[in-house]
Amino acid sequence: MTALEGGTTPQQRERATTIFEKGAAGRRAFVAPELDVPAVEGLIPEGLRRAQPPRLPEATEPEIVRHYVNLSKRNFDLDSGFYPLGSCTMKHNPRLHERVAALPGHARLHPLQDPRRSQGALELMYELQEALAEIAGLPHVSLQPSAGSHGELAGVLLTRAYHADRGEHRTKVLTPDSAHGTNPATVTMAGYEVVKVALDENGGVDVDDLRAKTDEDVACLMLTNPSTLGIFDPNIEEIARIVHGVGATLYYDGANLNAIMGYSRPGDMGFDIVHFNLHKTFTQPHGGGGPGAGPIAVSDRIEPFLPRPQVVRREPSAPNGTTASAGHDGGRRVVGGPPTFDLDEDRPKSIGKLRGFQGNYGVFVRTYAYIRSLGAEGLQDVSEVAVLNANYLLARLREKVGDRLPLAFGERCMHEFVLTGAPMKKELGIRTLDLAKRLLDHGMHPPTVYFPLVVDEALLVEPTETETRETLDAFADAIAQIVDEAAEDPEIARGAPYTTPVRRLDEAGAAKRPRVREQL
Amino acid sequence: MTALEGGTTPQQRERATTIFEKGAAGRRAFVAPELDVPAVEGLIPEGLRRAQPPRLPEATEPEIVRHYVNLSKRNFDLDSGFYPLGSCTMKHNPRLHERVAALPGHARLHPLQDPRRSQGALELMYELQEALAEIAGLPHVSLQPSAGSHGELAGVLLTRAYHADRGEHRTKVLTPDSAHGTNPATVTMAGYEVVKVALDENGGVDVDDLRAKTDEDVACLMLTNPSTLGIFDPNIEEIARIVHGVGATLYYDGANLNAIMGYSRPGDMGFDIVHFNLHKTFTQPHGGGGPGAGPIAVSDRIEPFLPRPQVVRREPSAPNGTTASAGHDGGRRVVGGPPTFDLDEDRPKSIGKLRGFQGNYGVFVRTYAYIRSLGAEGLQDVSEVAVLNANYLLARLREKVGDRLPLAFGERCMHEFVLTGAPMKKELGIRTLDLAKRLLDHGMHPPTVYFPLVVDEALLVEPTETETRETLDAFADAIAQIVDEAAEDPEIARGAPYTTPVRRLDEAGAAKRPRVREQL
Amino acid sequence: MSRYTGVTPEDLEIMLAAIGVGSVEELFDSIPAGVRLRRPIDLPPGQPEQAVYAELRRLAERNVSAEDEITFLGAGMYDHYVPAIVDMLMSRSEFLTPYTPYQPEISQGGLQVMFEYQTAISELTGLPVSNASVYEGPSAVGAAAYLAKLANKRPRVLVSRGVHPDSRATLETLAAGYGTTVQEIGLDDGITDLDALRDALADDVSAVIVQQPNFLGAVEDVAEVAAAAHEHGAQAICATDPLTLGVLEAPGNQGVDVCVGEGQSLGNRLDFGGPSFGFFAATTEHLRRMPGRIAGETTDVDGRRGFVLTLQTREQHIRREKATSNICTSQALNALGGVVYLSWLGRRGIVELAELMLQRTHYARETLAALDGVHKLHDRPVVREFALRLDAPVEKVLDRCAARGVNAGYPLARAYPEHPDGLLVAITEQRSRADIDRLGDVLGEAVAAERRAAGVTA
Amino acid sequence: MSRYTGVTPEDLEIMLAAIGVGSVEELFDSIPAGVRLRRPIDLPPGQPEQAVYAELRRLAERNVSAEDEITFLGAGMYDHYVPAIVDMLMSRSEFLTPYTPYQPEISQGGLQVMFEYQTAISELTGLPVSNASVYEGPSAVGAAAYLAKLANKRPRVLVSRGVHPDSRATLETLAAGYGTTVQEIGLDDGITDLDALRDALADDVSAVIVQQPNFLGAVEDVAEVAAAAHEHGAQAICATDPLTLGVLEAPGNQGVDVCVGEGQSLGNRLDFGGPSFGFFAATTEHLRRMPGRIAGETTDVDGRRGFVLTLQTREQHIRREKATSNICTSQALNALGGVVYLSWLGRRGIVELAELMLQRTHYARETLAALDGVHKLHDRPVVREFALRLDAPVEKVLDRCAARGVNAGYPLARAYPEHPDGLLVAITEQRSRADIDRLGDVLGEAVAAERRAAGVTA
Ligand SMILES: Cc1ncc(COP(=O)(O)O)c(C=O)c1O
Ligand SMILES: Cc1ncc(COP(=O)(O)O)c(C=O)c1O
Repeated sequence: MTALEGGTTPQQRERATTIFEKGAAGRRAFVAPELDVPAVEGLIPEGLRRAQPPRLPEATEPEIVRHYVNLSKRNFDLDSGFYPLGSCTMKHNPRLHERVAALPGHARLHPLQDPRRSQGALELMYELQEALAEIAGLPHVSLQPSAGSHGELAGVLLTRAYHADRGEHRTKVLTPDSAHGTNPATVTMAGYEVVKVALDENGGVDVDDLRAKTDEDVACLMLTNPSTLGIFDPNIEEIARIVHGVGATLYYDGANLNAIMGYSRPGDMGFDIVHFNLHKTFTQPHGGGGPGAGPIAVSDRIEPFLPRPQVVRREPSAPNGTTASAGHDGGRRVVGGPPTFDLDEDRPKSIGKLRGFQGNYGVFVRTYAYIRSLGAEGLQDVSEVAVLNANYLLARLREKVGDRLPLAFGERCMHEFVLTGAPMKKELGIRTLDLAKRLLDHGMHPPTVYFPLVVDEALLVEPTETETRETLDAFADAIAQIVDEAAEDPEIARGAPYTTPVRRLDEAGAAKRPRVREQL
Repeated sequence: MTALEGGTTPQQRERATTIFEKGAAGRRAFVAPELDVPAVEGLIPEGLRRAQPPRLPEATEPEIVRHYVNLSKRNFDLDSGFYPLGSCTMKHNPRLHERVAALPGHARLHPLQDPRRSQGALELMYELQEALAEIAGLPHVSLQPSAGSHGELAGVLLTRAYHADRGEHRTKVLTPDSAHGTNPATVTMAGYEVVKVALDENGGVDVDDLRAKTDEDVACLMLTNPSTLGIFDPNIEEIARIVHGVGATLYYDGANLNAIMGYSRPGDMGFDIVHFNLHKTFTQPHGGGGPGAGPIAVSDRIEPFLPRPQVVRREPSAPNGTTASAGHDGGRRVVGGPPTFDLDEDRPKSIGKLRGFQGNYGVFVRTYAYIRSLGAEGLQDVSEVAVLNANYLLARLREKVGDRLPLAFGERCMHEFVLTGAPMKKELGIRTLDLAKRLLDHGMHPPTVYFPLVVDEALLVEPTETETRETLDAFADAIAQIVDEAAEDPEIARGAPYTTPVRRLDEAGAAKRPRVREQL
Repeated sequence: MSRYTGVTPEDLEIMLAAIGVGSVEELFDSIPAGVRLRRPIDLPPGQPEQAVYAELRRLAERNVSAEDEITFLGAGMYDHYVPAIVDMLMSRSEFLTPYTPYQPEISQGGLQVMFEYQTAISELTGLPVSNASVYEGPSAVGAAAYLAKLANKRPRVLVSRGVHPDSRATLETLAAGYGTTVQEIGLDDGITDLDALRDALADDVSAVIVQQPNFLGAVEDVAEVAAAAHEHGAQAICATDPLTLGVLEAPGNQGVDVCVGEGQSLGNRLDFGGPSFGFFAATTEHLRRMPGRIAGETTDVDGRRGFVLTLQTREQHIRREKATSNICTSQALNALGGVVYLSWLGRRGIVELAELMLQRTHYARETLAALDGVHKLHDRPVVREFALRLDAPVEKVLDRCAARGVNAGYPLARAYPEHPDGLLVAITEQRSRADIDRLGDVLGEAVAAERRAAGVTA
Repeated sequence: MSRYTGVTPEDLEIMLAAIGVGSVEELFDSIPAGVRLRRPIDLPPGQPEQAVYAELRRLAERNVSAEDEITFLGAGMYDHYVPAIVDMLMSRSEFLTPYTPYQPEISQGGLQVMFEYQTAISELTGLPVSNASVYEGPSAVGAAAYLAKLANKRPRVLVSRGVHPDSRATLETLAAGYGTTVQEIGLDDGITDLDALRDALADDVSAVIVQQPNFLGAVEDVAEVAAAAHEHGAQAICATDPLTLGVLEAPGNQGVDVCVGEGQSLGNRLDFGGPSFGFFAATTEHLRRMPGRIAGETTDVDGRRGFVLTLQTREQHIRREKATSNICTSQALNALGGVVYLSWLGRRGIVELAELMLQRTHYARETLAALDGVHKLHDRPVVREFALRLDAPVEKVLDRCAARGVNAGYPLARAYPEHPDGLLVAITEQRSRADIDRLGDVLGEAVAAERRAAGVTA
C-alpha cells in the first residue's frame, strides 16, 4: 500500500463544474403556462421594474437532472454506510416517513388554512405535543422552533420572560465546558453573559464550581444529560437543587435524548425547559444540513410564556372559543362528539413568535409516524440498543486500540463515547484528523472530531441503534487497521484521503480569499 | 497512463455479497398486522401445508436499504451519463411521468374494477389508442402487448388469423438480414419458418431477392424502417407492393420510430401492422430490462382479429352496449352528455388474449403524459433532433476517426448509424469490444456492439434527441482518444475497463458451470 | 427546442455546418415523396408540466381505486401494502433508467439484483432454477407450455379449469401459434377433477397445467396432479400466487417441473393490471430451455466475484430463429420490487403474512356464509380468496355494495357461466376484521334488498 | 428488536460479554434512582408500517389542501407548482440523509449545491454574498436585524407595517433578546409612509426594514427607503418574495444592504408552513458577520477544484459565545429544492413566470374590483397578490366561498385590525383565468348574499 493508493478515480478526473457552467443561452426546462388574460403594458413603473434578468442557468431538464444526480454521487450518505457522527444521532431514516409527509393533504396544506379545514394537521400536532410531553416528563409543548439551537433560543427567551414577569433582571447563563457551541452562542444572542462551569474528574458538572458560580444573577443553567461526553451526570439532582435554589431555570439540551427513553425524563430530573432535535432522536433526515425541528417542552411555571400560537384541543361540550385545554390534559374521553383542534393566539404573556406560521409541520408528520411506528416499547428499545451498541463498540475499540485511543472519561458510556487521540498523536505522529481522513478511504463516515473541546484530540463516536453488530465490528477493524498502518507509516494517514472525489482541501485559503459564488 | 490506470477503487475492494449473506437469524423489517380474528388450527391439511419456510433474507430495514442503495451504485444509468445504445433509444426519462403514474387513482386501480368506476383509466387508454393510431397512420390500436417482441408475436398471430379467416395456410415469414433477433425468434414461436432476405449494397432490402422469395406461402414480411442500420429504405413503396402482391402482410418493427415522427408514418408506407416500443420512442424508463409496452396499430383488414378486450368509446346517444365505436372514429363532438368508455370483450374473430387484463397501464400513463407534454410539434422536434444529433455525431466521428471506424453504409443516417470497427481491428489490433470496454473508463455507456450482424465489428450509435451538442462532442473526443491510445498501445484497450466496480468478467465460465442462485 | 431537447440556434448552425447540409429537413430527404407526411401530426399542442399533471390527476380522479373503497377484489391481482422502501429503491435513477445489462462491468447492481431475485424465487417455489422475470402471470403460463413443447415435442396440453381465465385464454392464443392443442380439465367441487385429468392423459400430452390456489380460491392437491402427469411423461406445470407459498407447500416439493405465476402481490402496485412481473422457475433439466434473461455468477479478470447475463445462447439476440423464446425487454424493475419486498418480508414474515391471510380468509368465509342468502361455493381449504354463491343477482348486489364504499369482489359469471351466482372474495393484510365485518353488513343488506326486490321473503 | 434495530439473542449474548455486563439494564446503572422512570412510557404500542400509513392518510384527509379546492390563499406562502425533478432530487439518499458537510472530501455534492444556491440567490437579489440558508422567512428578518446590530451597535430598528406580521412578531421576540427596540412605521395608501419613516430616522437607528412586495401586495419604492436609511447610517434591510424578482428590480440594485426572505415559493411545498428555507444575502462588507453556513470554493492538495464550509470562525461551533449567530442545523435540503427549481425555471423562465403572475394578478384585481361591494384597498402596483375591501363580513364571505370549493384568500383583519373588511388574494401560475373567473362568480355571489342577509340592497 502506498501513499497514493487508489490513484486517480474517474470522479477525481472530472473537474467540478457548476450548473452555471452547463447549458447554453436559450435552453430551458420550464415551459410557461399560456398567458390567458389580456396582456397589459406598464403595470410596473419603469424605475421599479427589473432592468436585467437574474443570470440563472439555461439548461434542459435532462442536463439539470444529470448535473444534480452526478453531484449527489459526490456525497457520502447514511443509506450507503456507517455514519457514527457523535452528537448527531445518524440513525436510519425510514422511507415511510417521506411517503406520508408527501401525501397532498399534508404537503399541499396552506399554513393559513382555516383551522376548521385543517383539523387533521392540528390533531397531529396536538397528539405530537402530548407524546413529546410524555417523553420529556414536562406537561407543555411548543412545536414551533425550527431546530435545536432555535429551541435553545426559545428556552432562554422564555427564561427571560419568566424572570421579567417576576420583576427580576438576571444577566448570566451557565454552561459547562462540554456544552455544544450553540449553547453559548444562544446565550449571547438572547442578551445574557455566558459563565462557564468546570467539569469534575469524571466528566460531570463540577458541583462545587457550579455552586460557587450560581447566584441571583444567574438566569439559567443549560445542560445536556447525558453530556456530550456520553456520560449521565450522577449529580443531576444536586445540580437541579442548586440551580433552582437561586430561582434560575434549568435548560435541557435534548440532543442526547436518544440515550434515555424509557429510563429517565428531563422533567423528572428537574429540568424546566427541554428542546428536542426531531432530526436526531426522531429521525427526520438531516438533508445535508437540515431541515430539522426543535420543539420545546416546559414546566407549568414556564407555560404562560410559550410562543404563540399553541395548538389546543377543544372539548365539544364547551362553547367554541371559551375553554381551550392546552397542553397535557390527562383524560381523552369524548363527551358529546369528537373534540376539535384549534390554534390559540390569545396568549397575553407569550414571548411571541419565533418564526412564521406553526413550525416545520412536515417534520412533525415524520416524527408522528415514527412515534406511532415504534410505540412505547419501541422507543425504549431505541435507547437500549443505542446504549448497547455504543458500549459494545467501545469495548471492541478498547480491546483493539485502547492504548492509542483511550476513553476520555470513565469506563462505560451511554449512547456515545469520547476517545482521545492524544496518545496516538504522541506515539504514532498522526492526529485525530488524520485518522478521520483515512477512515474515508474505508468507506465510512468518521466520528465527530475535536468536539467536545474539553478532550484533547477528541473523537466522539455515536453508532446509534440502527446499526448491526457486523457494522460495529467492521468499524473497529478499520480503526485498528489505520492505527496499525500508522505505526508502520504515519504518512499514509497524514496524506489521506486518496479515493474520495477530492482530496484534502485548502480550508485556510478558502477563508482567506473567500469565493462564495460563481463569477458569471 | 498505464494499463492498470486507476488501480483499485474502493468499490473494487469490496466483495460482492448478496442480501442472503447479510442480516442474521431473527432479524426483520416487516412487522405483521395483529391477528384480529380467532386463530383456527388445521385450516390447511398437513400434506399441503408448507413444511419448511422459504429461506428468505432476515434483515432489518436499514440493512436492506443500505444493501440495495449500494448495489444501485454499481450500476451505470441514464441520469448519470451518455447512453448511446443503438436501437434502444435511451432518451431522458421525465420524472413527471413517475409522479403521475404514482397517483393512487392510477397506481392503486384494480384491473377488474368495473368499467363504470374506471372511466379515467379507460379514457386515457382510448385517447392513447387514438394518438398512437395517428402517429402510426393506421386506424386501430391494441395496447395489450407487454413489449416489442410481444407486439411482434401479436402481429404474426394476427397475420395467421387473418389468413386463416380467408382459408389460407401460409408457412413462411420474411425478415431481412439486418433484423433484430426478436423478429426471427417471434416467427418461430408463432409457428412459421423464417426466410431471410438479403440486403442490397446500400443496406436496404435487396428488392430482387425479396421478389424472388415472395410467393403465396409467405405470410408476412417483418421490417423496421429506418432499419437497424439507421437507413430509411428508399424502396419501401416497391417492397410494400411486392409483399401485398401475394396477399402477405407487412409488419413494422417500431423500434426505430423515433426517427420519423412528423415526416412519415408506417401506415402511409403500406404497413399493415406496427408495434410501438413505448420504452423507446415514448420514454418509459427501461428499468434495467423492463417494464415496457408494445402496443400495436393495424389496418382495417386486420382489425377484426385484434386481441380482446378493446377499449371503446360509447356515445351517450347510443343505448348502452349496442354501438361500440372502437378505434379511430374521426369526430369528437359530444351529443347529449359526455361519452363513456368501456372494455369490449365481444370480438368473435379476436386472436384472444396475449396476457392478463388490459396491458401495462402504468406505462400507458407515462406515454400519455409524454404525448400531452410534447404535442404534435414536440414529437416532430423529437425526430428532427434525434436525426440531427445522429448526423452531427457521425460527422464528428468521421472527421476524427473516419479511417479507423468508417460508416458501414452510405453517407448519412437517420436517428442512428452503424460504424464498422474492421479497419481498427486490422490496423490497431483492438476489437469493437475493446473500444466499448475502454469507453467505460471514460464514464460513458458504449454503443450497441456486434449488432446488426450484417456489419463486421459493428458499433451501432444512437445518441437520441435529449443529448446536447457538448455531450456529443465529448463522446467523439473519447472515441478519438481511445483510438489514438490504441495506436500507441493496444493493450490498454484490450485490458479495459480498469475503473469499474468489476473488470472484464468470465462469461464463458459462467455459461459452462451455471450458478444461477445463491447456495444457502 | 423543447424542455427535453436543447439545440440552440447557435448549436444548429454549427451542427448543420459540420454535417454539411443547409437545414434539418434535408436530413429527411431519403424518405421518398410518396410516403411523406405532408401535414403536421394531428395531435393537440404540447403542454407545460403543471398542465399535464393536472390532466393526469383529473383522469386519476375518475377512477375508484383501492384507496377510495374497501375492496375485496382479487382474481389475480391483490391490494397488498407496498412498503415505502420498494418505491424508494425502484425510483432510484440507477435502477430505473438503465437498459438491460449488456455491459456487465457497469451493471453489477442490476445483475446482482437478478441473481438475488432468482434465489428468492427458487426458494419460494422449491425449484432450483429461476429466470430473471417474464412479462406477467398469464403469458408465463403460455411460456411454460412452450417450454414443455420444446422439451418433449408433444402436441397437446391439458389445463385445469381452475387456472386463471386470462391464463387459459393467453395459453390458447399462444398455442395457436406454436401449434399445441389445448384441452381443458373441469373442476369437481372446487378443484381439478383428477379423474377427468387421468382420463385425458396420454403419451401425446406435453404438459398438465394447474393453478395453486386455483381461481376459485381452493387449494389443489398439486402433488397428485404432478404424479398423474409424470405417469405419462408429461410435464407438470403449476401457476401459483407466491404469497400463499408462506403456508402452502412449495410446488417444487410436490413434483412440479415448472412453476410460474403473477408476481404483482410481491411489492408491485395494482396499476390497473400492469406493469408487474411474471416469475418462471423450473428443474435444472430445463435450464437451457428457459425463456428470458438469467443472471449467473462468475469472476472478473482479477478474481472478483461478479455477475453476468448467462446462457445467452438460449436467447433471440444470439440464436435468433432457434431461440427458446422471443422475449427481450422483460420486467426487471418490477422483479427488483419483488425481491426487495421479499427481503423486507423475510423468512418469518412471509409465513406470518400468509398465516394472517389464511386466518382472516377463514373468518371472512364463515362470516359471509352465515349471511342469509349467501353460501359457500365449495368447501375446499382456501388461503386468501374464496368463492360464494348468492341467492341474488351478483352484479346488482355488487352495485349496492359499491354505492356504500365496499367492493365485494369479482362476479364469477364473467368467466364461469356455470356459476352465474358466484362471487369471488379476496383478502389481504390490508383488510382488517373490521373491514370484513363491514363487508358482512353491506353484503348481507345488499343480498336481502335484492331478494326483497325479487319478492323473496327471508 | 424492531424493524429498525437488529440485536438478535445471539448478538446480545456476544455484546454483553464483550462489554462485561449481565444485562442491558445494567448499562443504565449510572442513572440515579431518584430520576429513574419506573414505568413504561405512556404511549400506544407500535404499529406495522401499513397501519401508520393508514393513520397518516386519515389525518391528511381531514385537511382541505390546495389539491382539494381552488385556492387564492397566500400571505407568505404560495401554491406554486413543484416540478417533479425537485422531488426526485430531494429524495435521493445522497442529498436526503447526510449531515451538515463536516467532511468536505465526501460531501462535495452538498457543498457544491450550496455554492450554486448562493450564486443563484446572489443573482436574484443583486447582492454579492449569500449564505447557504437560514430557517425561514420571518426569522431571517430577525437575523438580519441582529446582523445590523452587530455591524453598528445601534439600539433601534424601524420596521414597516408592510412587513409580514409574522416577521414583525418574530423580530420583536428576538430583539427582546438581543436588546434592540423595534418601532413600526405605518403605511400610507398601501405602502410604507416615507414621511413617517424619515421622521423616525435618527443616528441611533440600526436598520430600516421593508418588504417587497409588501404584505398588502403593493410594490414598495425600496430605493427611496434605502436612501433614507443610509442618510442616517442605518442599514437597509429588504424582505422579499424571490419569484417577484423576475419583474421587480433586485433589492441589491436599489441600495439595500441585506436582503432576506422566505424561499418556499422556490420549489418548496406548502407543508402547512414548513420546512422551507429562508435566504440571506448581503453586501460584501457583511460577509464575516453573516449567520449560518457558507460554502466557499477552494482546491485540494492535487489542485482540484473543490468546495468547503468557509468562514467558520463566524459560527457557534468555533466561536461559541462570540459567534455571529447560534444557527447550526439549517435548511440545506430545502435550499437544494430552491436551486434546482431556479435552474429549472432558468433565466428566461423566471421572467416569464413573474410576468404571467403580474398579468393574471392585474386581471384578477380588475375582475374582482368590478364586483358589487368589492373595492381595491389600494391602487399601488401589485405583482402576485392584492388587497381588497368587501362591503360584507369577510369571514362569512370566505365561508360561503369555501363551501363552493374556492378559498378566496386571507382575511386581513386577522393581522390588520385597521382593515376589518380587507381580503388578500394571491395568484400563482396554477391559478388560470378560468379559476379567477370562478373566484369572481363565487365571491360576487357570496358578497351579494351577505349583503342581502344584512339587508343591503344592491
Ligand atoms: C449537543 C448539541 N446541542 C445542540 C445542537 C444544535 O442543534 P441544531 O443543529 O438542531 O440546532 C447540537 C447539534 O449539533 C448538539 O449536538
Ligand atoms: C429493432 C428492434 N426490434 C425489436 C426489439 C424488441 O423489443 P422489446 O425489447 O421491447 O421486446 C428491439 C429491442 O431491443 C429492437 O431494437
